[in-house]
Amino acid sequence: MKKEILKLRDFKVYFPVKAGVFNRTVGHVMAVDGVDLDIYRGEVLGLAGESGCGKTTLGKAILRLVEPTNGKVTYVSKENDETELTSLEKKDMDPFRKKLQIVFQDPHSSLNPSFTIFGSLQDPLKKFGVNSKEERRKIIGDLLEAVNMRREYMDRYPHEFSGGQRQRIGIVRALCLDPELIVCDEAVSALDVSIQAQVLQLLMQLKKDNNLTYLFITHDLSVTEYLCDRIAVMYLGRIVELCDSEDLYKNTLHPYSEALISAIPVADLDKKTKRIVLEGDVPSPVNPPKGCPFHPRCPKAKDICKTEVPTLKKYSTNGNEHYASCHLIDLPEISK
Amino acid sequence: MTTYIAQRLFIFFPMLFVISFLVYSGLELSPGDAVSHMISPELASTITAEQLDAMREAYGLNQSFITRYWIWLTSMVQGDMGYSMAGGVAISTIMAKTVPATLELSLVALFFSTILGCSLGVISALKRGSGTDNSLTVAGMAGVSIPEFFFGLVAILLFAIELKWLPVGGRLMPHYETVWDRIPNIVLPSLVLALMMTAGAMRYARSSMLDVLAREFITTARSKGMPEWRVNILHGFRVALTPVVVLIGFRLPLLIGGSTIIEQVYQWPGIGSMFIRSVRGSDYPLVMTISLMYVFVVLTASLVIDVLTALIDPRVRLGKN
Amino acid sequence: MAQTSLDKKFDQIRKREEEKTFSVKKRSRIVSKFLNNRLAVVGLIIFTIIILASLFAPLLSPYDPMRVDLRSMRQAPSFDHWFGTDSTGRDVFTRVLFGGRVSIFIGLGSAILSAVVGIAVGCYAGYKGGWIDVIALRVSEIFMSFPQIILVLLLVSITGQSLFNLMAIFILTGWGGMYRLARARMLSLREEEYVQALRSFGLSTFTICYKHMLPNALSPIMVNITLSTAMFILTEAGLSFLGLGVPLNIPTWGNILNVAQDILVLQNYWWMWGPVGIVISVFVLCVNFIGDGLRDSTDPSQQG
Amino acid sequence: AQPTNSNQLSDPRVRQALCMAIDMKTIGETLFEDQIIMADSLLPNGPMKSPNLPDYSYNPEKARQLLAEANWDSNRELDMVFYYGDQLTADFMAAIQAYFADVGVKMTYRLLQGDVGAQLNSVPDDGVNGPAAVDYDLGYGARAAIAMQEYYNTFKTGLNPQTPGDPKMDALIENINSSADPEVLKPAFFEIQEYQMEQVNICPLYYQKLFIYESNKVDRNGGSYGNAQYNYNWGITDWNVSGGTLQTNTGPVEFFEQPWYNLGLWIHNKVVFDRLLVADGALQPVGCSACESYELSSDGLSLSFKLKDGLTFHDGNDVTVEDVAWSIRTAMKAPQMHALIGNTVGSIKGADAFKDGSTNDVSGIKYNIEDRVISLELTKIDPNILTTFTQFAILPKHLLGDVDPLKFQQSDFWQMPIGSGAFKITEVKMNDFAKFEPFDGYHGGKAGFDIIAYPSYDGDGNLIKNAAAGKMDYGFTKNVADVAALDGMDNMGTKAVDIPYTRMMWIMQYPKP
Amino acid sequence: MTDKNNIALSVKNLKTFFYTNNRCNKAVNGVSFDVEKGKTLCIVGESGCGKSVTAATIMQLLPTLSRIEEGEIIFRKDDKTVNIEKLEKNGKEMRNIRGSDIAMIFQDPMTALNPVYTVGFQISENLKYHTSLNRKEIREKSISLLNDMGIPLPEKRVDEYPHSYSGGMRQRAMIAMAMACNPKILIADEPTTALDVTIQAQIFELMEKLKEENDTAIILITHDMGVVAELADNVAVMYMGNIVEAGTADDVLRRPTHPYTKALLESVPVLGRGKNQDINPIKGSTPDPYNRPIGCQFAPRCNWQTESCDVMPEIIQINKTHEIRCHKYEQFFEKYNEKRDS
Ligand SMILES: Nc1ncnc2c1ncn2[C@@H]1O[C@H](COP(=O)(O)OP(=O)(O)OP(=O)(O)O)[C@@H](O)[C@H]1O
Ligand SMILES: Nc1ncnc2c1ncn2[C@@H]1O[C@H](COP(=O)(O)OP(=O)(O)OP(=O)(O)O)[C@@H](O)[C@H]1O
Ligand SMILES: [Mg+2]
Ligand SMILES: [Mg+2]
Repeated sequence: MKKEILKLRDFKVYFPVKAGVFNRTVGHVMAVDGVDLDIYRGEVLGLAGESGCGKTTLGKAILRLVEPTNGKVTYVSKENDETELTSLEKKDMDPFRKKLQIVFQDPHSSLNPSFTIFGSLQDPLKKFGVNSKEERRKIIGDLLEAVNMRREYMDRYPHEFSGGQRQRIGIVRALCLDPELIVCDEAVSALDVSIQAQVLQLLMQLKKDNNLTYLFITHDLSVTEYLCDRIAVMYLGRIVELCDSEDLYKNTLHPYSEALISAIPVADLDKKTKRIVLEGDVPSPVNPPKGCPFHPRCPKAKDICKTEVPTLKKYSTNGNEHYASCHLIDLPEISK
Repeated sequence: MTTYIAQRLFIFFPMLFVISFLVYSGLELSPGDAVSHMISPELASTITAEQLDAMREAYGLNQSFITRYWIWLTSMVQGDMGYSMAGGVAISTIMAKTVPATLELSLVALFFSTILGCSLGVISALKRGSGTDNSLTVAGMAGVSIPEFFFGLVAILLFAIELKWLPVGGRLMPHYETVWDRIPNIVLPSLVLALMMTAGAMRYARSSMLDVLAREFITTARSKGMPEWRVNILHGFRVALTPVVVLIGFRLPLLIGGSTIIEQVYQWPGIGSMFIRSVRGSDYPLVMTISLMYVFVVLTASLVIDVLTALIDPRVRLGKN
Repeated sequence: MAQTSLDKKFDQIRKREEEKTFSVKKRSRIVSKFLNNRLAVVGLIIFTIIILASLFAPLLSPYDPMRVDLRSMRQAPSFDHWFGTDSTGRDVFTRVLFGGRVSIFIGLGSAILSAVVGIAVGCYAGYKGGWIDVIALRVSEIFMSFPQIILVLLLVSITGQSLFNLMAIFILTGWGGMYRLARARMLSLREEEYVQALRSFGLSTFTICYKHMLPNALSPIMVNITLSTAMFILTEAGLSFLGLGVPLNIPTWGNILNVAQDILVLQNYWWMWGPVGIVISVFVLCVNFIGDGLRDSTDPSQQG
Repeated sequence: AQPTNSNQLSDPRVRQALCMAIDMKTIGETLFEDQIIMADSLLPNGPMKSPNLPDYSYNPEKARQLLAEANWDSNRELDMVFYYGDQLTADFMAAIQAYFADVGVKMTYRLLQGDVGAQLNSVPDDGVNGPAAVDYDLGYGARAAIAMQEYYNTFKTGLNPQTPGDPKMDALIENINSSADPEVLKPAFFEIQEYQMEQVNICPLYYQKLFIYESNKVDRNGGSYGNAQYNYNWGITDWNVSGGTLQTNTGPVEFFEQPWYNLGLWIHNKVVFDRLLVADGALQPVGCSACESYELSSDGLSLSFKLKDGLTFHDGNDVTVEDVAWSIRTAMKAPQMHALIGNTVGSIKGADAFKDGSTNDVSGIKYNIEDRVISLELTKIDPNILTTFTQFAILPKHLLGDVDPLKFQQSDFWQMPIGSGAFKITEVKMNDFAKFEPFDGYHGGKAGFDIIAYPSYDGDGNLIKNAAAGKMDYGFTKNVADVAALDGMDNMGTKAVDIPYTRMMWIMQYPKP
Repeated sequence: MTDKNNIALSVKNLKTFFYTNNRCNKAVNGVSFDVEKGKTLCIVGESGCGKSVTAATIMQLLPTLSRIEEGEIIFRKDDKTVNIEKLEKNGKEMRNIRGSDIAMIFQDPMTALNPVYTVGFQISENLKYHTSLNRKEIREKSISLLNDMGIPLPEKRVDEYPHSYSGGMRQRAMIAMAMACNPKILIADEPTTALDVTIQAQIFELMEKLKEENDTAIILITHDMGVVAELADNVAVMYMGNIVEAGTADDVLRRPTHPYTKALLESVPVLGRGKNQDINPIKGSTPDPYNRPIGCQFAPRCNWQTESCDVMPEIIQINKTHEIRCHKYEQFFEKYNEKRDS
């Protein structure tokens, strides 16, 4: 039985673009532009898309590291209590911060170079009531061991660690307050391929051990496919396709997803497919194209695509729910 | 670009206003007033209180602070800088005499220090780690470490008094007709000033050049088979120039301020020595005008720098900001 | 190809590497880089010597810096008076030592205090942004709209001369640069992911910015403190030249060097200005070397 | 003796002790290189000097003893101020500090900056009980005078910033101003000197000499040496200057100072303007300059001048008695005015009414343009009236007549003034130099050289720098450090002139504010 | 088939060491390979294994504190051979080769273009130095190059500055610059790592087109096995300064014979294999370059490590095209094939 942990409704994050003599806001970067998304407890939800499509912003805005412009984020607790996070005062967020955590991309900037690992990690614990130093050391030590590192490493400085180790420490930090949902923002993208696999396995292990839910942000669809239960594909701040990870590859509905999949080089000579080469670049999120945001690059675009904005509709493939927003899908829409 | 300039101008004037008010209030707090200062200490006891009061009235010093500030401000806005209190000379006259002197000195020094600084800096960067680099660094560092008045005085002792190659100071002499006549007078002060500035320009040019030389496009240029000079100058220095120009721009006000002491050492009749005199004499109108002029120059210089940077660097010129 | 000196060095290193005889020192990269910078080390040594000499001045010299002995004025250096005596017969060596105390105190003290002010404001404003930042930025702009010496002169004329006033003025004119530096560092650190992580725990602004971010902003500030120290010492000397520095009854390097204004002294009594001039210059030079060394060793983009 | 108020410095014993603590003799021989004269009172040495002055020469034992008697608080730190920025003064202060320390008196010193006048000379509202209007304890300064009375007049009740009013002093001051006859005044001066030195309300330190330096290009042809800060007959038109250019100091900085304030300080005061009378090197009036003749009535209350014929200003306009009369009238109102002139013009009949604006004319000034005669009537005796007219510059009414006397100095005229003296100004680069050329129309003959004046003055380092570089031929300085430097140069020589110029230490006797 | 005449460049036992911080880093430690005309050689390996240094060595673009220690770089041009390592670093001969015979493009097109010159200027520089075209012809050629690269409105774009180009366009401009003088060899150092996959696809399309049209040999440096599979004719797998396995794409991808290659292939998920694919991470991490293992560099992370691995294995030629550096390859090969067969 699938239960939501987080519900996003009409979620928008705009960044003002300032210009002119008085530094007035002349427009907005529509980084996230109307996202409806349910994240289910215990799943791994992949969020894929090209650079700049708003993945990171979405992830951060859920944690309110960036203030969302519009929309609601509702947290559903294990006991099914719903709390709307977006309307909370900053200080009332604290109990929920424990439940939502984030792992970042860059193993170099994700640790404070001036502090030992323990020094970096102890403050959050302190804040959330772990008052004795012994206890804090124990928690951190246990977690380090959980990510296959030595307990003693907590007294070392970040520069003594390799990229993969740092990333594990980043995971320890996310885990230290026993969260329910972790946003992994390109958590493995900066790692060498040989290390990447270690971290991926670690993440899966931890998920099992701790009943975690992941929002797994990446631009690498092969990783998403391997790791995730469901995948959401974003383009210019919107979700264009959302479905079970197997279905995305096997029953691709959106032309963008199709192109994306075909563009990914596969290390398997037997699986060589013809690339679909998209014309041009991703348009600017300040002035997204009218109609379907993807239409200028879409090889299949029709006239309707230039004028009408498609909405995310529900279809069914392989017996699973499959959402996509495209005018050109000839499957029957399933009403809610 | 234009909006950017407009934006800067939009801050510019309120800034001038606030600064003028602060300076005016500050001067108000300092002891005494212009009138009591006009009286030389040795004769002061011979002036009666009535005479002082009459003078205060004549200069409008008996009005309230705000009124005086307002009068000063309005006439300033109308382009009337008012009169120096000490001698009653129109401030515009004083400025007309002193500003060119300082500009002359500063610009010559700026010119030399920039040329020298940039070229030595570039050489130093290209020969990084070599003996040349090290000795240039040490020499440059020494240049900024000697108190400038001390340097100036020793230079006078050496070149003007012992060797008698150059005049001890001053800017003009009655028989000076051509520009050539004036060169001996400017040599020492501008050189001393320039040498002190060179070090800064040099270090900056060096590190900027090193920065640029480590950038990938330098490798690109090499990979195209360009000769070294072209790589270093056309690709390297051209890009390194942007921050150096910024530096020079920031130096200009520094230089104008920094020439104060050198002006004093070399009896150079510039704005710096005038400023010291007016500060010592609590000559409010003059202090106000000169300090605002300094502020104006600094603010304008940074504006000009931004424009210049934009001209040199197309990223800024065409980019939004 | 000809064997260049670089090649020889390479061969040496390679030999060491292959024989595994290189010394692996367990020192932080910054420290070892600094120690590799010969100028900076020499600077640090002389700097320390001068500071210690000033601190222990009473032990090093039997004279009182204020003790006037008119009958033995303007004596050339001798065994009794290493740097000779000045126009009132005071021992120049002693005065240089005692003057160092005040000058260094002013220079270093003002630099550190202005850094403290600049950091306190800059860290918060840089991290938090908002109106505090706008105000602080404008105020610092006001201070930075003046050429430094001009502002100092203006303020000296307003507040009058005293050691305390001078330091206050130096702090007032110096905090702006530090503030901007701290702010700029904070602006870039703010985007670092570890800061975001701390924010995601909802830690207080103070903890994040003063405890976690500040240590990472310190190295450019340290560099700036050394450079400001050098600048303040020179400014103090320049002000005494203009007669606007520390009151004359307190010996400072600037006040002592000021005798060089008198051409007679400049021409005939070199010991009255030469040693102190050299000591100021060398001290400032050393401070600059240290600053440069710190800059190079903390700059991650430079290697060598 | 007892302190008269809460300030211990009001105790005469303390003041005596301070005076005796300083070894001026040693200081004179060392710091001042024997170029000063020990002072025993305010008044310079001369016929007016009393023979019975108390001896305050160096005596540390006595000083300690007096301080002990007066219960001197050895924790008190005296604050000494001074306004000379030269190194010698700073050294002198350091020496005094050391001597004071020797007798157990702490003292610090500071150079006054900014508005010196206000910080030094503000007079308390209550001229008897204070408190003081300024915050120092001791002050180092000088009094120069051309008239002997000037030394004492400021000790009148309510006029002195340091000394509380004293009826006896007031009476003594009255006495020294009561006559123009030196013989009559002599006992009065003796008395006031002795009284003041008993009270030690100032501590005289030394008499300043003036030093005139000349380069070997200058031949003065026997011209006399005198106090170059005033005007006297120095016969400049007869000098020979090889090369034809005389370089000197005291040139203008931003403007030419009007000549009624620092009477002869600036070079232009001496050479550009003419006076009615002329003084000798000792500043005694010795005869006519611009006047053909003059007559002082025997009661000293009326004075008349007849101008020479054919005098012109440098611009060609005639010098008339109207210019003289206008100059005197303007001097009544102009604020920056030397006391000597102020006293004289203030004694003219109708001056008060003219000053307060109730009349437009001064009844005591009568003149006739055709006859070139002007006569002045005084309300009271001015002992120095003739001296005044040896110093009082005649200014051109046709150029300055419209200027508000209160803003006299503000006029554009002072950028390049015009007078009727021996030299006219031909080129001015403010702050660089001013050039003077001989004036054809001068009644005393035409000089054979130009003058170039640089803006340097005694006590600034530029004087010596310029001299060393051959940029100075003639000028004066009061700084003994300069003398040593100048004498050390091959091409320069100096001559010391005794001048009435007393350096002293003021002692604040009012209670602290 | 490797035919002597078809080889554009051969590198033999190349060693390039770095001498920074008073330490010696054997960044490239005995690398040999041949580049064939009109073929793509992919050099693949993890970060820091020496790919870029190899490329820089071929171009003689090494920084000051580094040196070619040993080995040969033989460039064949119209029957003549040039030993590049013998040429003076920035001498005339080397410069004549750079940009005209061997051209290079870099990973980050943002930083590889000089921001203060127009794209046209930067392309024309190349033509100016290596051809005898006059100004007008140079400009026409620049425009036509941009046009070939698929940049819209080349007449206008040629006068624009790099910052007004998007990332993909910049990389095209870089390629235009590199291709300006029809080089025999194009070295592409991770040309698409900084770009999005959709843009990467565009660039690959372009590179394949150019290769076919001009018969250019391409050395493509990458760390992505997927890219290898897409583009490579020949592959060299590098690890810590050595080539551990080399051969045709078929050899290496279908029959990986070195434990490292195999592990690398198994450690990344492959798109389309779904959730149930096996991925096996390689244990440990790449060693510190200053503290390298003594013998086989991969030994400490290798499941097949034995004592013999303390000696650096020699290159073993398995067949004409396929060679590896491993002591245990026979056992490994057997086991692997067993698994395959079963
Ligand atoms: N603080 C900000 N201010 C203004 N614009 C921003 C800000 N943060 C992000 N953006 C813009 O919002 C858009 C989405 O950015 P975001 O970082 O979410 O993309 P992303 O999908 O995570 O990309 P990447 O794969 O490169 O990490 C981009 O156009 C970016 O320029
Ligand atoms: N300029 C340099 N100075 C010092 N060492 C260097 C320099 N460039 C590379 N190295 C060293 O040489 C080794 C190989 O680096 P190289 O850049 O060739 O790796 P790479 O395979 O290109 O890695 P990446 O995939 O990260 O680009 C590394 O250990 C690196 O530290
Ligand atoms: Mg992102
Ligand atoms: Mg690389």
